Amino acid sequence: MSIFLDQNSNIIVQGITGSEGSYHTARMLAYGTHIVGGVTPGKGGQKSEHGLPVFDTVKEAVDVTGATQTVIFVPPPFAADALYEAHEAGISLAVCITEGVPVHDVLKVVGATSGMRIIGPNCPGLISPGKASVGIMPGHVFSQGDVGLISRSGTLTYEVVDGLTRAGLGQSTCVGIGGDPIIGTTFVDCLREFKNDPQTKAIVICGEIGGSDEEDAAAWIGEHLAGTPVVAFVGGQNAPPGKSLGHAGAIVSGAFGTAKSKIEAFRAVGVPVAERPSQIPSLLEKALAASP
Amino acid sequence: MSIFLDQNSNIIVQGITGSEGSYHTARMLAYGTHIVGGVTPGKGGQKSEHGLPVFDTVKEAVDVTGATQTVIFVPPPFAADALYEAHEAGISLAVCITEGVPVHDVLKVVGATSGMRIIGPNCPGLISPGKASVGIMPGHVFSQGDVGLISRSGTLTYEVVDGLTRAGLGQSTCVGIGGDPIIGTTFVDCLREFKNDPQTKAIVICGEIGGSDEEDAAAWIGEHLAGTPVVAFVGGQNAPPGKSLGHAGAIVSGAFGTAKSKIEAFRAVGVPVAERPSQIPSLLEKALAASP
Amino acid sequence: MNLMEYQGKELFRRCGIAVPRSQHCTGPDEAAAFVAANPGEWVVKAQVLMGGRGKAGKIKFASSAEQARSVTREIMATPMPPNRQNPDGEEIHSVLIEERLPIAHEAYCAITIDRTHKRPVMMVSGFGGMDIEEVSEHHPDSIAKHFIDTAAGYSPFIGRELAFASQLDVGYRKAFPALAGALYELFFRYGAKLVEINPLALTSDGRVIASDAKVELDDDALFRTPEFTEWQKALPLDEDETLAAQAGVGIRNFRRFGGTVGTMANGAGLAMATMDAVTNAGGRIANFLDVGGGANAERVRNCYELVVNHTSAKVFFINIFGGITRGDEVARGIVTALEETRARRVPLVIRLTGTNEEEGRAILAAAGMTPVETMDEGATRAVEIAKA
Amino acid sequence: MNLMEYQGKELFRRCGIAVPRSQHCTGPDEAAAFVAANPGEWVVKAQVLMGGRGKAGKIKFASSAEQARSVTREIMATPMPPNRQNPDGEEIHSVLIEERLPIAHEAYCAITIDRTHKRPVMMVSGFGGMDIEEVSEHHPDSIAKHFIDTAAGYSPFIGRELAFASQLDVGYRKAFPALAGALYELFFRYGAKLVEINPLALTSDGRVIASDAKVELDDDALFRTPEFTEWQKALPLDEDETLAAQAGVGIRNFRRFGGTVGTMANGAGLAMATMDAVTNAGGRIANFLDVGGGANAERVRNCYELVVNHTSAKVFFINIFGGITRGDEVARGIVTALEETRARRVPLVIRLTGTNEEEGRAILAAAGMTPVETMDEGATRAVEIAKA
Repeated sequence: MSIFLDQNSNIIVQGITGSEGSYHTARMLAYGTHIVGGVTPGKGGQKSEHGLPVFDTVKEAVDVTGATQTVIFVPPPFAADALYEAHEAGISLAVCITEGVPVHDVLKVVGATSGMRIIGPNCPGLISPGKASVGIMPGHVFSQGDVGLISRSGTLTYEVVDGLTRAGLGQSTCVGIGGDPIIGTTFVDCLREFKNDPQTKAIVICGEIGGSDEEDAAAWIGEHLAGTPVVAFVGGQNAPPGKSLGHAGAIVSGAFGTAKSKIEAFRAVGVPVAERPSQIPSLLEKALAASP
Repeated sequence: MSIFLDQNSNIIVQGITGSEGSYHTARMLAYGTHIVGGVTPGKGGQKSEHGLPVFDTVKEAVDVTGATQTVIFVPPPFAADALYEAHEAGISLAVCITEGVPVHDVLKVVGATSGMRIIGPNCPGLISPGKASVGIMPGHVFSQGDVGLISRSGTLTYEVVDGLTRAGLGQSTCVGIGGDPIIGTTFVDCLREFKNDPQTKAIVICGEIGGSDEEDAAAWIGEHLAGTPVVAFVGGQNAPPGKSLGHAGAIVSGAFGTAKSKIEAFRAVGVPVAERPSQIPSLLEKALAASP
Repeated sequence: MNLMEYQGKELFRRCGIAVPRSQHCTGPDEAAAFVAANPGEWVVKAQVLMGGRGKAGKIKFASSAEQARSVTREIMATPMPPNRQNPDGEEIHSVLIEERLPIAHEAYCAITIDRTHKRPVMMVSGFGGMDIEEVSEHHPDSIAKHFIDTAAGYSPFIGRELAFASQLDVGYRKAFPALAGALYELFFRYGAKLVEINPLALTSDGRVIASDAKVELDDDALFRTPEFTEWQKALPLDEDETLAAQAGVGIRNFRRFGGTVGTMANGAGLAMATMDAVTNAGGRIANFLDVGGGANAERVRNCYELVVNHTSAKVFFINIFGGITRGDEVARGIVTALEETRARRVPLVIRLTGTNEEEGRAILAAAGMTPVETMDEGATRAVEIAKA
Repeated sequence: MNLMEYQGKELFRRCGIAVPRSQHCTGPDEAAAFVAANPGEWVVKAQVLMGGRGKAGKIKFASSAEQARSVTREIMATPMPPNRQNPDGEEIHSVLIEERLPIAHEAYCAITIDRTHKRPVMMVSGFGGMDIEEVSEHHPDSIAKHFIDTAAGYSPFIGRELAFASQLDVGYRKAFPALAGALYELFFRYGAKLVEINPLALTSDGRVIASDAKVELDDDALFRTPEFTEWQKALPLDEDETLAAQAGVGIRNFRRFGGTVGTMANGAGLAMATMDAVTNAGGRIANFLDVGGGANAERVRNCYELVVNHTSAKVFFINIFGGITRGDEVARGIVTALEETRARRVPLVIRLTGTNEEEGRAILAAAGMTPVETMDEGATRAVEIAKA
């Protein structure tokens, strides 16, 4: 098992004939992902350079291929439209790679597409190693195993996974949830899935300063994941403080959002926090050894 | 039993200090309805002329009184606001008496208040005779019994009920669903509830020309209510045809909407259609006698 | 409130929907002056609310000032002939002089409200410029529909899906999603019940232009756009609507039929049932009149005078079942009307029950009137009097 | 994009939010001329993005032209002093001359985006005009919040609930729900990440007026309002932001710290981790630099020059983990940068892995460069070189 994605997931690519879409489709196919077609309005009836059928609309693609998942490579002004289209066509999981989507677009689309899980936007996608990869992650650093990984960052994820793989700690599913203020799927959403996944025996959380997702995740772990080995990392301890205008953000987040707050929240529920990514494998091995 | 409403329903009145709100609150209380308070912004902390507590917000009213239902007597520009407020405060059933609410307001509010049943707008409310009355129906014409009644009209409902009561055919619940193009609760919604209500043994549907609610109801009856005695009436057989602009309405409704289409739809599923309201009681008695 | 083509196109313009260059003219001289100042190929279109202008010869071409003058005079000389939807026909008070487009294709696009889905529905057909109801009947599949989720609103994929599904000519494809979005924006911003473009023209030089505009605004939402009250004044009310407005009831609450039994009831449902009852009793209806909910004494008096003064009624059947309308107020209105009115007297048949019926009956009794018990009884009595 | 007060108030005006009468002036003479032409009681407010103007003496009164001239000169003479949030302080390029309001009460109202609820949150406090963060810390209950359902949007009950819950003075009550609605409309129409009014003044004559305006627009949504590009030009970028923009990366992607180890990585997360690694290895960071996703050769070259020319780096640690960024492109960028640049040379430590890493490494090898294997190794090597 794995979460969200496996070798049987039927996936389409929105924006398959664009340069990024086309390039990464080839890489996903090379990884063995079951891509069944793509969508580019106006190019319906053609074949993509990978030999996949191209459709004018997601609806048509879903009707013909039976796809249930989509990965979106379209420019930022069109990303919300692509998500609405996927939702109306009955897609159950949409991975939005696009960076720079207006935050109000995301707010609205997240609020109006209930029933469809959105991963991202501005995320590297997800991968269930050995089964399928959806997005832009470099497949060769991953290896199949029983560690679930969730990360707000893209490249940092690869860094962490590379370390896990080198240490012989394979992964069940790695989810890059994205770093934007509003994202479709949070740490807690993923933790909930990992809890129910028999393949996943341990979890790594790669957080960042800002927001309160890490604090929420820590609280959820304290309540629902006692006994499961979890290791966390919080990036940005030496990051410059952002210039801020007004105080609303500070009121909303209160004391949350700093590296200190996040690290303390994890430690309070018994989750060891790595000081650098390279420590994660050994901390995880220790946690696995200590677990019943 | 009855549907939507009984003697245990805790109800608040939005607009309780207005002239209509105040007048009809007195009548609902006189009927025995369990009204627990009202809302008029700026008059929180006062008592209504009926001695009921008045609150500034629905949230406060719900927190203090435990109300789960509301009846709305506010002017048309504020009706949607009242419904949103009820929804956010956790109200489960809202009866909107207000006439003249802009149809786009209703479209939006119906689409954005899932989990709350809206009856109306532009409706006379509902009554479970002998238990409670919410709205503006004249209580004395109703009598308790086992006939469920659903009507798009207000005054025509009273006419029909008056006949039923005189014929000794008491009612379980009578719902005035309202005559606007977009309403929160349709014939089919009510039929579904009546089907599950042990008190209701027979059903009367008072339809009107226009729209396709009656045709939808007939189809639902054919599928789910075989064996239950149902009698229908369709008002407006001699009504002047409305002047219409454009063709979109006709395309949407197709051949639906005429009295002929509705009457045929009912007859096709074995539902007798009264030619005038006064025939309803005898048709119903016949149907009851014929049912197993 | 139904808008004239020129008013609808003004809203189109505001929302960024391309329309032909045009000038609204109220007479032949104005038309001639415009074409004299703007030489070219023009179309002159009667400004009326009803459809069927083309068939009725109310759309003509003009390529000179003189021609503009003569076709405008010709168009305005006679009213629009009656048709099934508008049995009265319609006077023509103005024309729209419009750029003659080099049309390559014609499509159809509309948004209205779907009662069953409780959503706006957007409809597109590649068969435009013709009787779309006929298309709908004979080629229902050629009309693509999308029910729009109001929470999500319009998104360009909807326009794309509709364009592909209705097989719009490829020339429409680039412009259509934005145009459909602008139409939805108009629909919501102005609280429309209908917006319709037929035909939506694709010109031979590749422009997509709204060649006609039908817009129906929600009367209940007009208070949000005070400007529309001015527009409304430019729209023709027919005689029944004018009388209804004068009596203080909704313009759709009153309609005359030429029979001898005047009717009035509270609530449209009961008013329709009252007419049905009179018809069933063998009578001929003089009018439809819904006095409305919560009718006060003054409104009742106005309605009394409306029926007595302006219909062919020989008898007046008043059928009130009180809910929000209180029986005592109605009774007081009837008594006051009889006391104050200078209108002719006709026999009254009154049925008064429901809220405050006892008080109402007492007021009527004090004035020497005895109400009937049921609607059927009232209808029968009224028909008897009318035939006497 | 953070707006100046005068720009924020322009948006307030467009959305119908009452603001004081005012004039934006770029110098003492302009200020004097305005007050000369408009006698009365005025407030002169420095136009800067950072807060704390009052405490810094950058808000002063003027009741004559001469006074306006002198206080404007005084205000503009020195920059805003640094504070915790803006350690650099800020130059003052203009002032806003504004009607002096007879303030009876001050409240606080803001809308921002709540990440946890994934909704806009509207916040109101009866304690306005003071350090609201302190209020939030010590009297959290005095700040009422409402998380707005984006499908339903703003509805007036939200403003009423917030006004009652925050115990706003009764004088605000009538105006507040519409004002809050206008603020929400602004928030959505212009794609704001923050709108804040502090103080929201209740005047002694009963008017409710936005006495200050803080608006942060979403950079990602600026393409929808081309006009804002012009506004942006009126806003000061600090030196780091200017350099970042010149290099073609986001203005928040580059920041200098004065250390000796220059860094560059792809992705903010990896860039932050790279800085952490250098710090952990005992080095001092020269800069933060996220080259962005899908970085092409040209961008890499620009970033190389940015760090080498504009920081105090003695060594440059480039840490690339390819996903959407392709290793071969980055390698080509580095090689080209070294070939073409006229910048000073500093030792490079390169870590290059992920997508197309083999091709990248081959390109580097051909240019005589050998990448390190891991981030920690790279950090350690870079710190060694910097300290050598």
